[in-house]
Amino acid sequence: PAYQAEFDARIDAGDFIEPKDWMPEAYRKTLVRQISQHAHSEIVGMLPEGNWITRAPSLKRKAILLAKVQDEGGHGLYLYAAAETLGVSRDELYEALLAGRAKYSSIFNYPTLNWADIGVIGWLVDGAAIMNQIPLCKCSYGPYARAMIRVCKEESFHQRQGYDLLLTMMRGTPEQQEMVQDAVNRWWWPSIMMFGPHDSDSVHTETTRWGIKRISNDDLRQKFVDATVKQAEVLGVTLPDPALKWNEARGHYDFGAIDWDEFRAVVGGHGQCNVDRIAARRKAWEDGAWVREAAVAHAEKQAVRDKAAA
Amino acid sequence: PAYQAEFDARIDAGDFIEPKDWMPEAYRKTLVRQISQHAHSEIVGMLPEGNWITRAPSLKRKAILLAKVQDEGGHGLYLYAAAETLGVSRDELYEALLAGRAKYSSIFNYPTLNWADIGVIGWLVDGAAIMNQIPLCKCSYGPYARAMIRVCKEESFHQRQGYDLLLTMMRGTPEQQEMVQDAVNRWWWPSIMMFGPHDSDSVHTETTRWGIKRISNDDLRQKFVDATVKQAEVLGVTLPDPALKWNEARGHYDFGAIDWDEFRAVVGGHGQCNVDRIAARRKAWEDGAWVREAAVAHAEKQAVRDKAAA
Amino acid sequence: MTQANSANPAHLEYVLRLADNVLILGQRISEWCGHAPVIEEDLALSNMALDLIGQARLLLTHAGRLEGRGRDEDQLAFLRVERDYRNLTLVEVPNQDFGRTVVRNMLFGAFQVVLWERLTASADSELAAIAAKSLKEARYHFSHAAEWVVRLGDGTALSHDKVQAALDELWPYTNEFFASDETDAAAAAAGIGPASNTLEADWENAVLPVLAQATLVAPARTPFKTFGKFGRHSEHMGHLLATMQYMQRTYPGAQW
Amino acid sequence: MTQANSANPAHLEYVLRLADNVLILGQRISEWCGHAPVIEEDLALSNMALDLIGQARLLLTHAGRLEGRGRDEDQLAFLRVERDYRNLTLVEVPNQDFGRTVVRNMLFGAFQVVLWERLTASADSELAAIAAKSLKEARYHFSHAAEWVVRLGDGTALSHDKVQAALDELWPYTNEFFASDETDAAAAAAGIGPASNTLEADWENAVLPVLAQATLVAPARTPFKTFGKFGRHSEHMGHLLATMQYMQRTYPGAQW
Repeated sequence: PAYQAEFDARIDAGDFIEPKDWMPEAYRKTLVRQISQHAHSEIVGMLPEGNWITRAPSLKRKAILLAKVQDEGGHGLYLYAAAETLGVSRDELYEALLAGRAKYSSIFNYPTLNWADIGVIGWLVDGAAIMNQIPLCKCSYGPYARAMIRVCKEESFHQRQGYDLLLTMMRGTPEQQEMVQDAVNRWWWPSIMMFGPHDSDSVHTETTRWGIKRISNDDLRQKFVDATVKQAEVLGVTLPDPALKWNEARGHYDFGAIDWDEFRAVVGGHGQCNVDRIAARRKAWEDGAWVREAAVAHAEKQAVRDKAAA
Repeated sequence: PAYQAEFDARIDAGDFIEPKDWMPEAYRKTLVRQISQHAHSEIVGMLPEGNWITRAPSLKRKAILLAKVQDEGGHGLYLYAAAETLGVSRDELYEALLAGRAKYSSIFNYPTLNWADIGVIGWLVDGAAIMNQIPLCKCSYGPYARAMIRVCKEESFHQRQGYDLLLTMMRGTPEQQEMVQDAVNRWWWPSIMMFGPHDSDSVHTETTRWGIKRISNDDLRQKFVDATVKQAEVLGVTLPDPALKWNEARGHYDFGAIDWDEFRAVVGGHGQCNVDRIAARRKAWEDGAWVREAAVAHAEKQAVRDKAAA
Repeated sequence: MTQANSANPAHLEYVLRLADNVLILGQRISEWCGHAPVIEEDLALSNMALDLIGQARLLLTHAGRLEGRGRDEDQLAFLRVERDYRNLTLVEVPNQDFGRTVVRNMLFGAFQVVLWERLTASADSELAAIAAKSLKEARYHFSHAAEWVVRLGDGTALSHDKVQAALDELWPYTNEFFASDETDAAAAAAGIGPASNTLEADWENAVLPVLAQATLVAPARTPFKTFGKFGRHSEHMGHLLATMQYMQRTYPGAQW
Repeated sequence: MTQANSANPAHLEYVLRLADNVLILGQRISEWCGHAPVIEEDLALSNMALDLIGQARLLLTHAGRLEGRGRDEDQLAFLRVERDYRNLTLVEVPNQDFGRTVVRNMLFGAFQVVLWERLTASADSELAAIAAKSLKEARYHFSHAAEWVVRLGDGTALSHDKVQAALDELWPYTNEFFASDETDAAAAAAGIGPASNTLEADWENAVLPVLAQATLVAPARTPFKTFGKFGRHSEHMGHLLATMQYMQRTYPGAQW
């Protein structure tokens, strides 16, 4: 109770909560869930883009894509480390992912079908992620906020690279332009859905009070749409929503109704790649078991030898 | 001894020995070794050509190649069946192959590197095989002789198809012509080696007395060279042997010295694909173990049910 | 409403879907050649691939005539971009193990039997002739696969679990079998062939008894959706095409 | 004897061998991305692939200038036919398991360290500069791989056996490292770089202590021969190229 009061006061003052600080169990649990989901998303997110590394059409683009996917793995690592400050182990979190008990961003359950998908993921998916994540740079839990600062900086770089890839393709052949339009058609609505349910249907209201979530789903979504429409015009692609239109009165773009049936299907495990993504990660984990065991065994032997030599 | 005399008499008379007939143990063993090696060669021989099925450049050629590789599997089956008439089981023979105890034709330890290899294998490798096998159609062991008649008929068909593939490529682009020449350069000497060591270095002389081997290695090799040189001219390819020249006096083509070091290296397990070929076959066998076990288990359950129903 | 140079684009589209299904499954099955659990299955699977590729040749040739742009079977088979292939997603997913292969062949084989039966009465006489020939082959493919599904389902505990897992993974892809669109409607209206959504009952009548005999449980229908027959494929398709198209892409214009 | 438009064809050939080694190994290693045994290795292997592709870009650009036909790094990387690639066969064989990957990286990494060290003194100043940069990377790649070889060799009984088996399989491919020809001799004579047959002792000095520490047995030399650096590859190369070249072959002339 005294702790609780101090915690509440720090939250209200906008101070960071640090690992050594007392925190309510629900706060801790919420953070573990959110940070680990975020980490899982980075790790699963390596797969759809990784799918194109071996087929990248130029060495420069192959290098950029490799570096990007590597960054995502790195984000996963910082985020697992941030989660570990809350008293859970990375292996335990990761096993929950592999067992299908933990969630990750549904966007990665859509397939990457042509090279332009790599650009569109940078532009729209990373763009939407950044919108979601910038407020987290000021979230109340210190390690998470600091991880997000680094993540956001790198994501912005990825977003620019994705947009640049698309600009190059749009200046290219008609086939290249068609690929970009096709990719935009497939990724637009899933990107819009990344902001989650409408505020009216949204749960987790405590996250707002605790200073974890600072801006509502619908506000972030609107901000994303407003920013993206102009970029689409510059690119010369059509966003696949006939209802998309500037609303002078609101000072925002109106947009069409979201297909929440699709959203629920994918979140519920029935997206096109849900099974494949987890299967790929599980295969990597199981195939690597003997390697991890050997590393432990060697370290133990080495420790014994070092002791004997000392 | 009485049996032996009868056996010898039948061999001398050119009669077939049949499975129910008495035969010397050494004769039986020699046949098991030779027939099973031949069967193994067909089965391993599916791999180098199979390597190109998924990349065949036209649907017609893909169908021809599939049918050909299927025929090879079929030859493997007849030959294992012929060996089984001698009191060994197919599984036992096959396991000797997978364990590296049994041999197969060394020619299949060379890689297939371009599409023309498929034609050249038909033309040269099947061509050499036919030369070796035609005399076996009259060999003293009935089941083997009958299997060989069928095999030779199909192989001749394959040889013509291979030659036709090459003719088509030689009428094509310069790149296609280069591929054919490259394939001929790589397969010519290994094909020549398919006839085995020179007669002066050859063992297994009993096989001649027993009517298994009817023509010597060098005679068969010469026959092959003589037949092939003209076909090469029609194709417009150069056989990679500067010493190759018509010898008016002998009425045959002379040809250069064979690199017996290479021959011994490949027979001894050090060809480019020895390890890969057996590994591929072993993987198929091991991956299929649960399937074979299930088939047996189901058959047993079914037998029990049929009995109960009867 | 028959034969070449049809003015009806749905007719071409309908035939391409039929063609690409057998083309792509033929490609997948041919990957087995030399790698099956027993030599008899090397032969049986090669034979099935041969049948499918034979069907694909007839159908693509027919599609090329309907299209009227002079493309032959190979130009259609090897030189389209991924978006222009119209096969069901089920046929393009990787083979993985033998159990998964026979489950796919059983699910798809039953669909083909039902479809070819109806197509023998097509107003497109060329298609009707192809259907009559293909129906015999499809019946054999279905019964061969069904026998294996029963053997594996009713075999060992391990084989039962493996084949049930394969069924659970592949079943959702059969949703796409029965998804209809304007192409379907137009083809049905013109008597070219049945709309996909009219085939489900017959298909279940073929499949469910096999599952029962195999002691396998048919999964419930889920909202899982794929779009291969509308030209939106899975991530596997691009890799399959990279291999299948390699020679034609690398040596454009060459004759083989 | 330096810089662009060299009249010496051996110079171009020598540089292409260096370039293709890192290009093709970079391609293989990039296949690991997202599939490694621990995330740290996903990162480490991606990083190694990045280094190798970076080296390949410099070397191919240099080769393009030496060739003088206006081909850039991408035309050389993606638009040659298989016969024109000059990489060692070892770098093109499939990754298979992580143990085999680190054994390859160790065997090849040691070779690269020895080679780059010599090449820092190349009469081709561009090549010398690339060598200086690459040497640092190669040292890291070698030590990273060597540490894993030790961990696995001296880990569990299973890991020991797996990594010894990988070593037995891959070791014969190192025969090709030291096979010399006229290109080598000409390059050595011109001071461009060492002949391959002068590198074996230094390579063994790097590799054998790692094997000893890993409790692994160096296989005996056999007559096994491969010819990748002379343009005759293994059956694996065509499949690798089908994937790697797919986009460039399918959309000729496009800029990316």
